[in-house]
Amino acid sequence: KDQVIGALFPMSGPNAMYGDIFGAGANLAVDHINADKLLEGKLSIKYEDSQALPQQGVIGMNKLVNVEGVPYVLSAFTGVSKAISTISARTKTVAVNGGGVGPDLAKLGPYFWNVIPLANDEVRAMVPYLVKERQYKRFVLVYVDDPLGAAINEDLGTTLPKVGAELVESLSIPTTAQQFSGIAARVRAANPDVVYIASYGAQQSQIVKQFRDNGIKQPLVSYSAFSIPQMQTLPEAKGVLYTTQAVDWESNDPVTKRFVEDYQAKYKKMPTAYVANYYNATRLFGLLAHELEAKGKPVTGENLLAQRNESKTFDMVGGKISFTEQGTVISPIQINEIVGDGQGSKIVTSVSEKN
Amino acid sequence: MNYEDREVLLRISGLRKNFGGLQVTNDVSLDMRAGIVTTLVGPNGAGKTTLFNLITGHLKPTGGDILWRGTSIVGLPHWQIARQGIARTFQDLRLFDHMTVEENVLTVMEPVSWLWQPGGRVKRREREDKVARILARTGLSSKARSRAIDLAYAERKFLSLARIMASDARMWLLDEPASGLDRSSYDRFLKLLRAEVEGGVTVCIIEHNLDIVIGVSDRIAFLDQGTLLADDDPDRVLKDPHLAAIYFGDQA
Amino acid sequence: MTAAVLQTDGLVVGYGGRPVLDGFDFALRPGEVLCLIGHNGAGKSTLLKTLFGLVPRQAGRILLDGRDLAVVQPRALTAAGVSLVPEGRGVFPGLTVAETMSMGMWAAGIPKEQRPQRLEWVMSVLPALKTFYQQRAGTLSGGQQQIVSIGRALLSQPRCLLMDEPSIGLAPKLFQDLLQPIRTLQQRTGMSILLVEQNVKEALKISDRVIVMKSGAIIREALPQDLADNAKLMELY
Amino acid sequence: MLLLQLLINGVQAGAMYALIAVGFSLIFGSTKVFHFAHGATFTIAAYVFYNLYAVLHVHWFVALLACAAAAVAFGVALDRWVYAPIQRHEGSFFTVFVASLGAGIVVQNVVGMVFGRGFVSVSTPLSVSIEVMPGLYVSPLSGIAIVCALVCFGALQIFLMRTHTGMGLRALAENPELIRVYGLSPRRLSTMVFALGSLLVVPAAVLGAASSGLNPAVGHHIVLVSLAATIVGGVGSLRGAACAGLLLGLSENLALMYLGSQWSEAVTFIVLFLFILFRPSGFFGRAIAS
Amino acid sequence: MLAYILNLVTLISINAVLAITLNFIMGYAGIFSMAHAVFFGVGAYVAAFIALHYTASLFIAVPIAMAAAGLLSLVLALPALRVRGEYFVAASLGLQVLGVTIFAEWKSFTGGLGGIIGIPPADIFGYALADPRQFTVLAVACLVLVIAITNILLRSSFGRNLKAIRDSESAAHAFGKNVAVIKTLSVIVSSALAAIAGALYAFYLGFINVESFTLDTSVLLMAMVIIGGTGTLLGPIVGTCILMLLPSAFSYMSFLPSTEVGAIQQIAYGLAMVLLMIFRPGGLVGSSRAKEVG
Ligand SMILES: Nc1ncnc2c1ncn2[C@@H]1O[C@H](COP(=O)(O)OP(=O)(O)OP(=O)(O)O)[C@@H](O)[C@H]1O
Ligand SMILES: Nc1ncnc2c1ncn2[C@@H]1O[C@H](COP(=O)(O)OP(=O)(O)OP(=O)(O)O)[C@@H](O)[C@H]1O
Ligand SMILES: [Mg+2]
Ligand SMILES: [Mg+2]
Repeated sequence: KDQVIGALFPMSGPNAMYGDIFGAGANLAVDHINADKLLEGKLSIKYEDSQALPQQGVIGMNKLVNVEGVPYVLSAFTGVSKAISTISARTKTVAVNGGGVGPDLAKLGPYFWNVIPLANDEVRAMVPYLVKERQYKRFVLVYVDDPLGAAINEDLGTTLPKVGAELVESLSIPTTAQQFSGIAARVRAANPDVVYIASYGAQQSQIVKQFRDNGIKQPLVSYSAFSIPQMQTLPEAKGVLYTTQAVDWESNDPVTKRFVEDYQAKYKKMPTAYVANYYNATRLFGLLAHELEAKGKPVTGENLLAQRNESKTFDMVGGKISFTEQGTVISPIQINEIVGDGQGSKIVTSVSEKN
Repeated sequence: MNYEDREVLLRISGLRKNFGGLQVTNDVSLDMRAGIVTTLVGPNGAGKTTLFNLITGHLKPTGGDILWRGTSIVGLPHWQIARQGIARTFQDLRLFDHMTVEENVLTVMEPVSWLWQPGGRVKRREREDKVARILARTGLSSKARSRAIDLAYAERKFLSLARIMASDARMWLLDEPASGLDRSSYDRFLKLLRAEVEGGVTVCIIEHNLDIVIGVSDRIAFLDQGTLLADDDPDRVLKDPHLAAIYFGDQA
Repeated sequence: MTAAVLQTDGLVVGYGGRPVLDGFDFALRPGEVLCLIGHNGAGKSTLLKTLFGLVPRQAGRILLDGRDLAVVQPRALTAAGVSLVPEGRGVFPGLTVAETMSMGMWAAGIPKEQRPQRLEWVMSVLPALKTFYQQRAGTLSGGQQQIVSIGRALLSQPRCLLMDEPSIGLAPKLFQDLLQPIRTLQQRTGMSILLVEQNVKEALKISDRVIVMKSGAIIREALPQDLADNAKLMELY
Repeated sequence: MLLLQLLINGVQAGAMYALIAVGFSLIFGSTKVFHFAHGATFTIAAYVFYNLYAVLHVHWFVALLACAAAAVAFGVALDRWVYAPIQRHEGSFFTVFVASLGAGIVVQNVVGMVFGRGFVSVSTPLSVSIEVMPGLYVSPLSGIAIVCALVCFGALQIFLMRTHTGMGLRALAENPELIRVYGLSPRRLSTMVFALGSLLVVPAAVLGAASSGLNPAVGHHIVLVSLAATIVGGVGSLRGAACAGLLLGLSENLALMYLGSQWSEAVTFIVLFLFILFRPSGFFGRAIAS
Repeated sequence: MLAYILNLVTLISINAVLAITLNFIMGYAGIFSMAHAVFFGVGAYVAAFIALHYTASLFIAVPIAMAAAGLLSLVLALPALRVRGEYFVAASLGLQVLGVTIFAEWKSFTGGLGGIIGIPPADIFGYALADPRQFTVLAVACLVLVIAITNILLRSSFGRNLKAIRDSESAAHAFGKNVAVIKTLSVIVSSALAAIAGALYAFYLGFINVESFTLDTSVLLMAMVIIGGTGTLLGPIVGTCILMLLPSAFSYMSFLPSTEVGAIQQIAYGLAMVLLMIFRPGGLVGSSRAKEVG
């Protein structure tokens, strides 16, 4: 019997480029699963456009659950994920997030899983490195005014004093802002050692470009949102450090190798962590459904959850992964540096999860 | 009844208005007595429309006073002045263009600015009957359900009259109500106005058409450059050679 | 006989429902003052607007100097020396009288050097203009606006003047004082005037010919003398 | 120093807003068309310039000309084929507004489909700021923006004041039907206004593409600001719109002294709101209070 | 499938309430508000706050939400009394932007962009409406109620007063209408009724955040009213149905590239607005010359 899973990605509006990136990962996984005949039937994905907006997300989710009857939905964006979590819990449909990193995503009930480490993990990996290895003491944070930004602001505020650094200023920006010369002036006035940027999407590149244009020479750092192509190719972004979950693209582990090679063959560039996440999220379904089919159980959300708790670890891109009880992936974090000139990033160091 | 014996409804005393340096109303004192038709005449820009605007509160006077049955109405918002019983028409009509003829008249009868009108069904029925009567008298019955904007010129003029009839006001201020009407229409208009005056309304009318002035006036007030030059019986005003020279020309 | 300045032939005009003018034929001869009278709603304004191209015709021909106009455009007519005093307030409330006049001359294509002289002439015909020359038209009294509107149309000293109820809102003396100079100008320059009026008594004094309209058709054509003393005819329309 | 820097930033932003607002105000003031798609004109102009100059490496002057042509063509086409037919059957102010809004949405998405939805920017050495004083950075672009605004504005003023067209445009706003009685063509005037108003967007679009970058949704903010500036400046007053653009640019940047930047748009609209309540006629406009 | 349809019906009902209340001031009072989403939001946030902290009872939460929105609408009435037309549009735009900023910044009350999650289902006399089917019935009932209220008002003297003011404010004054009171009342009524939709929305989704109450929502609502037909009875409802169903219809067209569906849909929606205004300016329901229903 053929299997269908759902995906709620932004495919129009300012965040549409994420939809393309996420979809590339998920589609590659589908190709692999079907090629391997991992499932009895064919696997396919039904896409719905969330526009990264909660209301559209809820409409799309309802359609996926009630019309298509999918047991498993790929979700993205903190706002959308939170909005659909109620439906997911009520209808016992698994929702898997591989893009949003708001820390509250960890607390959305048993049917809401994250295959991406959340922002607080990334901050805790980045700060010690910057303070100890690079001797940065004065931090300025520029954060987008949403739950994610607020969480990073809070995390930096608490972790920096512990390692002997300080957050001299945190400047919030609205999600739609385009013009940052004023913010740049305030950053300069604060005279930091390093500037942490917590934004996403198109906005990040504008921030970086305008900061550099407006005379900010200090190093810039960020979290996994920087792993989009626009950032990697932006000349001004050269030297920017950012965290992602640790994926060793060079690894000889067969899953990773195949993923990287096929992705490169198809898109002529290196994959990013986002691509890997949605590959993993889709692959996770394949693995769980395979187990269930083997047992002769129907592939429902309830059974998928039970199976995940039973299997515990999974062979994924980047190695074996496991989940916390709340359903968030446990993953090592790495720090990357943007090489610039469209050459992507190089890994600076890798920090493994302590818990 | 003698002119002097009639009650003074509206007393204008020493009224002044200027726009910038221009003195448009210059110390005008004028009484309008119950049941009398006063015609305001005067050259263009004499300040006739301005006088109406001052009475109805559309403009605030620079000085002087306006008394309605003994109490001053200067400074009241214009809707309050209207509710005391002073209604007007406009030189450019200002009908409620997108409402039906019937609604135009009906809404004038519903003074309460609240979500509903007191009195319930009975009152409502009464109002509707009255609308029908007024429309019949102004010859608009057949157009009751047309929008005001779709009416022909003369019909629009009559609707503006129907609206003021519905307002139950004691004092009517009519600004060139008959201009542009053809002969038969203005005869009809005069007849209607006369009947209303018999019925107890007091009228002040601005008019340039001498046939109408002669046909309708009990009294003529003559304004020129903001100053009241005469306020007297029609015969005497029309015969005044000085006024003829500045206004009537060789017609009177 | 020379061709009529403006002529219609089987003109049909309507606003959706029954046509207001249905097969209307008339001619305005060179150098005459033609007075058009009739009931409210007879279609007088409609005729003027159609002649000037403001209302599209459904059928029929309009001829200017004997030439058939394929499209009737106000711009072209203005250039050809036709000018219209519209019914109602023909002024822009936001422009001052001075601006209105200056724009009017520009639109009519009067050469720069002639403009002061034209203005002076209009001021002599309508002396009232001077008193409110710098005022915004929106603050003028009804009659003053009408004066401005007439003044604007006269400025270009048109070959053919169409006037729609110019007397509305004007003091009787002023209207009389206005008609004489227009008549003088007309006789001097041979201008043709089509005058629509309810104020028949005054209008007839300067007219050469009268047309009485009823429900979109001409019911009578006469000389002013015939009508002036015929009180009955007054009642006819 | 921060204050000074923000002031300078404010003047630069203000110059760009002023240019856009003057165009919007010109169009709105004379045709009463609430040209919400003015933002779309900006987007189109900016993307044309970006693609020619930064992608196809056409000479900047040629790119500029093409960009101006595109902006004018879009503005005039919209007027001809969208607004004119609507106005022909006495479309209300709001009918036109909705159509304009729709056109804006179409453009934003078409641009997104054709040129991609990501952020792009024209990289030029001109956008790199120079430290003119210790801690005070000014980019050559801000100088260019200010000069552009002054030049365009001066030229426009001369054009409108010295010619009768200016009066014609004001008259057009009040009564297009009567314009015809005077023997002018409202359509021609309107076409001219749209061409002129759209042309004014061009310098701002090019400068914007270089200084703060582009995405298909960039027009949205632009049109909101020009709308606010038009009202604050007083409808029909170009001088007012220009000053208001400057004021909004300044207030938006100075607000950063004390507030987060998420308040900057709100500050713009608080200024607007106060103007409407206490000085509804704007800086120089006439009273329009009912 | 049924659940999907019920979901759509519920959302359509909620949006129709908004469109109808917007039409109330737009089509009849001539007040073109671009801030309708703010009152929608106030209704939603207040209802959510009460449901989370006090009681989920519909008969307590909804009236309080209505009162709050009605009270706040006085801010909108203020400029409405002073200026008209395009100026008011700008003022309401300003209010909309301010409203969104406050929704996003007042985190203790609104949760900012993160929003409020876990709003309990509405209850009626202690009976919780957790089943979507029951909720659909509730939403439709509210829609019917709002239609009835607005209709009764519009057919009454109040409706005539509104139209009179719209057509000629000075004439309305001259016949003793207190224009200030009438306009203020109409804004209050419209906003308070819009708050019903807000409360329903909060209870239905169990989640609200500022993104649902932005300018885009106001624009969408306006488009619903205008596409359907301003100043008509059925117009706003028809408009709502079309604009709500359009996205669903597109997602069924499988031949469209899925990543472009969103953009194509937006283009279709923008194009529809343009073409409709050119060829049917009165809206789909209104006659081509925008006729009123009295
Ligand atoms: N707002 C204003 N600003 C300046 N002057 C004004 C204003 N309103 C009216 N006026 C002037 O006041 C004078 C009187 O105008 P008003 O309208 O009262 O005249 P009127 O007697 O009604 O004339 P008409 O018979 O022509 O209608 C006119 O000269 C007019 O220009
Ligand atoms: N814009 C319009 N739409 C529909 N009908 C119109 C329009 N304008 C005029 N009419 C109708 O056309 C007919 C003729 O109108 P017109 O204005 O030409 O009459 P008129 O002879 O000028 O009358 P008046 O003496 O009242 O000015 C009338 O019945 C009128 O209702
Ligand atoms: Mg007057
Ligand atoms: Mg006429």
